[in-house]
Amino acid sequence: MKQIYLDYSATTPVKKEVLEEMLPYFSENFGNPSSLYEIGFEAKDAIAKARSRVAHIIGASDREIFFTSGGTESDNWAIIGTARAFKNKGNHIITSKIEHHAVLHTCEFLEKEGYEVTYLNVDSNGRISIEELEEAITDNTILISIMFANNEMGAIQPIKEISRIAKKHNIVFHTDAVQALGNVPIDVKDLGIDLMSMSSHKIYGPKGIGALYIRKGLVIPNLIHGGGQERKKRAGTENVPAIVGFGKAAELAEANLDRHIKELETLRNYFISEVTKRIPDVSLNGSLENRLPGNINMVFNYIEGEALLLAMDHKGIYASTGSACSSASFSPSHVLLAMGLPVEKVYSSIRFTIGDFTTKEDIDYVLDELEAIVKKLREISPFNKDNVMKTAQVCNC
Amino acid sequence: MKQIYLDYSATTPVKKEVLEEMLPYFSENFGNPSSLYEIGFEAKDAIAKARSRVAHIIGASDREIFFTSGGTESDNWAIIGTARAFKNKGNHIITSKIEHHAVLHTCEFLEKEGYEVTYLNVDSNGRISIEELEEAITDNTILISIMFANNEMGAIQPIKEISRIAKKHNIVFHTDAVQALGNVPIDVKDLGIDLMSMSSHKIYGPKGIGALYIRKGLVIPNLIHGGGQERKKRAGTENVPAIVGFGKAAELAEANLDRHIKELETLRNYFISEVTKRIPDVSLNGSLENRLPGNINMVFNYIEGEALLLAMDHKGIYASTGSACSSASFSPSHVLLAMGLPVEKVYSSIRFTIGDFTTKEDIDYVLDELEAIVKKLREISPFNKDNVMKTAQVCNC
Amino acid sequence: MKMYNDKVMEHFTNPRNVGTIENADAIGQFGSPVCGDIMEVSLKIEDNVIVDAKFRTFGCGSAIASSSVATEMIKGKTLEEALKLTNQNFVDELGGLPGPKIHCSVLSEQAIKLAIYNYAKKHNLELEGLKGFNPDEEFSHDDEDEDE
Amino acid sequence: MKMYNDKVMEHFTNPRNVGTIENADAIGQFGSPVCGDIMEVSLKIEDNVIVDAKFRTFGCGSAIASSSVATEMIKGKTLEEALKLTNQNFVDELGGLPGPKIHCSVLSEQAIKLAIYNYAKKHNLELEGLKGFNPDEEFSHDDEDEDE
Ligand SMILES: Cc1ncc(COP(=O)(O)O)c(C=O)c1O
Ligand SMILES: Cc1ncc(COP(=O)(O)O)c(C=O)c1O
Repeated sequence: MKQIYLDYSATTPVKKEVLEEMLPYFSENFGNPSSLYEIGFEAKDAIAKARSRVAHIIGASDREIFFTSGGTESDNWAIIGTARAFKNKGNHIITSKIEHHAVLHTCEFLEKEGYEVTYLNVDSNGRISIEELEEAITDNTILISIMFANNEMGAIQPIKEISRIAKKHNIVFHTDAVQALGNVPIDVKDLGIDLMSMSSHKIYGPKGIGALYIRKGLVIPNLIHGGGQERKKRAGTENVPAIVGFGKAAELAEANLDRHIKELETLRNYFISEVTKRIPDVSLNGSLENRLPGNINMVFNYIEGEALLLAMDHKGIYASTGSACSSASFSPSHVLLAMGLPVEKVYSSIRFTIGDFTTKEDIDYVLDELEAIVKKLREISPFNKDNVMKTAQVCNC
Repeated sequence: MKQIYLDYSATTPVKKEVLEEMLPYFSENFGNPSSLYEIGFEAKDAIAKARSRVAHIIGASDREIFFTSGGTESDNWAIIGTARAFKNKGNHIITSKIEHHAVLHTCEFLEKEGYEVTYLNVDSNGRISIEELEEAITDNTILISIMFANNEMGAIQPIKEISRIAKKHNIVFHTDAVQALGNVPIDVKDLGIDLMSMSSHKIYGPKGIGALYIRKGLVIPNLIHGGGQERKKRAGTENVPAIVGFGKAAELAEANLDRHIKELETLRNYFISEVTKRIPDVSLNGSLENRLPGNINMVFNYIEGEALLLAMDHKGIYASTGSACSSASFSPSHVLLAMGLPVEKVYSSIRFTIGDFTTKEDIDYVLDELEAIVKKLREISPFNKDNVMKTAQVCNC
Repeated sequence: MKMYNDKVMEHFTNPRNVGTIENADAIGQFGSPVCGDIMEVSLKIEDNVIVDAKFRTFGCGSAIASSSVATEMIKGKTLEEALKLTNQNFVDELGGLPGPKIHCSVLSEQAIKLAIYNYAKKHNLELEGLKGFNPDEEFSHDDEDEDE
Repeated sequence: MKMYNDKVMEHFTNPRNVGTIENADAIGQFGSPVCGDIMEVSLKIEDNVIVDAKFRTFGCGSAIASSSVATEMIKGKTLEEALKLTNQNFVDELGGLPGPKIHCSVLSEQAIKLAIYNYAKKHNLELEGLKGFNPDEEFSHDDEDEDE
């Protein structure tokens, strides 16, 4: 059976070139980079090279890049670190309703510790309002954390305007760029970003490695205490092969960025327009503007997203209902709800995310199967154009 | 030039069988284990199998094993988690002076938050006193964290007696078993351990992955917040290849344990007795009893450890002055100082740790080189049997 | 391991009894507060025996598969017999459902009970199996596997 | 990248001027409070010129290599010339040392200064290069690379 992966926003395969660069560091150049002399120095050099590559793709300097175990840890470190560093200045954090759980649950953890958190609304395109942001600022505000691009429906936020507001009010600005990296041009200096989270496995690098960009001059306390690795900011024996892989993935992402964006956007737009043409009663969540190049998130009215997913899976097509980490939990997407989508449409939404290995043929195959599956599931459904499911019928608990 | 690695306690090479099991999970079965259906389920199965293997080697049940990014994170989580969970019961923690920095610096972090920490002494063999432990307990004591085996000089602590005291006083007992795993038989149930830190790269598995054993029934808050991975206890996309590798490494370690211990002890004892025979004015730090099978930590009087290391490195022999993470910092070992070793002897100590790929021929080569190097460096030194360096000459700052 | 066994997949991809019975004798529609799934069941009843059953379901794979086996199982049963069937019977018939998906089968049990309840009300029937069944009561879900 | 360049390694593995001069005219011993290293230097001095120099060092690779080049460099120099040499000259002569290791070369500078200081004291010499040099003062180490 054909296997078509359309869940690139959940995770990506490690590219051949990336794995090749990693391999020598498992069993041959396995030395601990913190040990003195020869054997450790090879690993140390490899880390330095990877750090430069990651720094380069975002316009940072090497000393501003700190490797972590992934996007989640970076988000935790940035937010908890800033909260602790500025606790004498204030206890108010501004974020949005559509952040990844790595940000939302960290904010909730801080709320239990007495911090106050404002969760900004988003419009029907998933974008925050700069006015609402500025109004939310109080004398106590110490951190604005707004994601660069959303994992579920791909909305890209007005980062430069957000950072302008943050700077104006002298507030630290963190952005979760896990989805944006490699999909949007990023220059942290031009954009005025103070802290930025990144993750390797979303850009064809290995899992279990990420980074936090910390602007030179900004000091936040450590999240993980111990040995003196990462210039004493992140303890733990360095994960050399993974760091090397992340570095290579960043290099490739930088070199391919323009083409990657253009090709994915073309495929994405084709997919969306064909679905709209061939299947009645569908709609795109969010707009085509300011959207990740590979993101497709659509409502297939009258049928349930999970059933649609399962039927696709049965045909070897892998999509998702939203973020991978919540897809096992069956709760309706907090992102789509925040965009004002009625709950029955949220239940009928699914996400396809395309990537560097997606071909036009794949898309055509998926379109055919999708058309057939939607038709079949709609026959099973009690709802249709004349008998629309009412929000009240769904208890959102 | 020959290359002989004698720094297995710093990190180990990934074994061939381990890397082989990992490889398919980078680019083929790369699916996110949290995604629904087929593609994620393969990864999910692989994780479940790895979890069983890690659980099995320590006699735990699968649901008591939580994967982390390494030994350091496990230590942080266990200690900070317990401190937070029991903050209403008390604020006193007992640990020892010879813990790894992942424990010591985490305790220091908690001290800044208002917790009180007792750092137990050790005797000249690096072992704590059970009497001193019991005397240190107050009504406020909520955690005892004592490492299973020391990374610098290999002392194995009386874990069962410690846990007996902890249980008697109803105090949580955490042990950092990063060095013990795969080198000492461990049965968490028999030993009465509540929390135990492990790390894969010390047992021929990949770097960047570890685990925390949390006894069923004990609940500690999360350290890293976000998605629902690891039964909602440790967020972040699962590092599937690394988890698989850790699982395989644990399986191998369990299968080979008896032979591993026997062979390493034989080589270790041969090394120590030959050095003692062939080089005057040397001594072993600690005793041969209750010692990790691969650990050799010796004083080479009158010469400085780092110079000895460098000269060995020049001959392709890789050893270390102690823990990898502090070897770049030139401060005298806190472990050897705590054992009461005079500071000039601390400066003259180096650590050789042997492992599964060390041969008798390696050892013989090292012995010859070591004899020559020590002789040469002693010729350069102003000190000798008749002119011993005085502790007062060394300012330990 | 797969999420669903072959039998579940078979009922999901080829569900039996899809549709609505024209001039049905009883209709029940139940929406699960747990996951937003909705099932509508329509029955043809003769001499207190269910002679035909059809369903339409808005829901996930397990909800659809459960609807399919449930309608199969109640056909030919008396109303009392049908009322004795619990969601566990449907799960067993399917050869099992993954833990967090078991609740989806409750949808079918409830929708069928509701249809029979409506029928009984209309025909003034006293049915043993409806004792204590109050469709206006809040459905409470026993989520044992919350932390999975 | 290696920690040390070839020249450093060469001086470390084949240090020049190891030993003590019998009946030396001047001796200096200095212990670095930073890393516990100790260097002892002995000089043969004729007409205020250093005609021979030997050292013994308890210390790491850079301390030994610095001792070696330092003793090489002062041979043939007048006392005033020798006093003008700083640890940076030794580091330069070695072709550089890694940042956190630069302080090891201070050991040689100080031990040499101390030997000359002892000599000047004994012979009542007033040396320009010893102005402000007070061996009993605490040595303060400028640790710029602390966070590396
Ligand atoms: C926007 C966003 N933030 C954070 C994360 C977490 O990253 P990681 O899985 O590397 O911990 C993800 C993906 O899982 C994400 O999409
Ligand atoms: C005793 C001990 N604890 C903790 C650690 C930290 O483990 P990791 O490097 O996996 O973070 C180490 C090794 O570095 C260790 O030897």
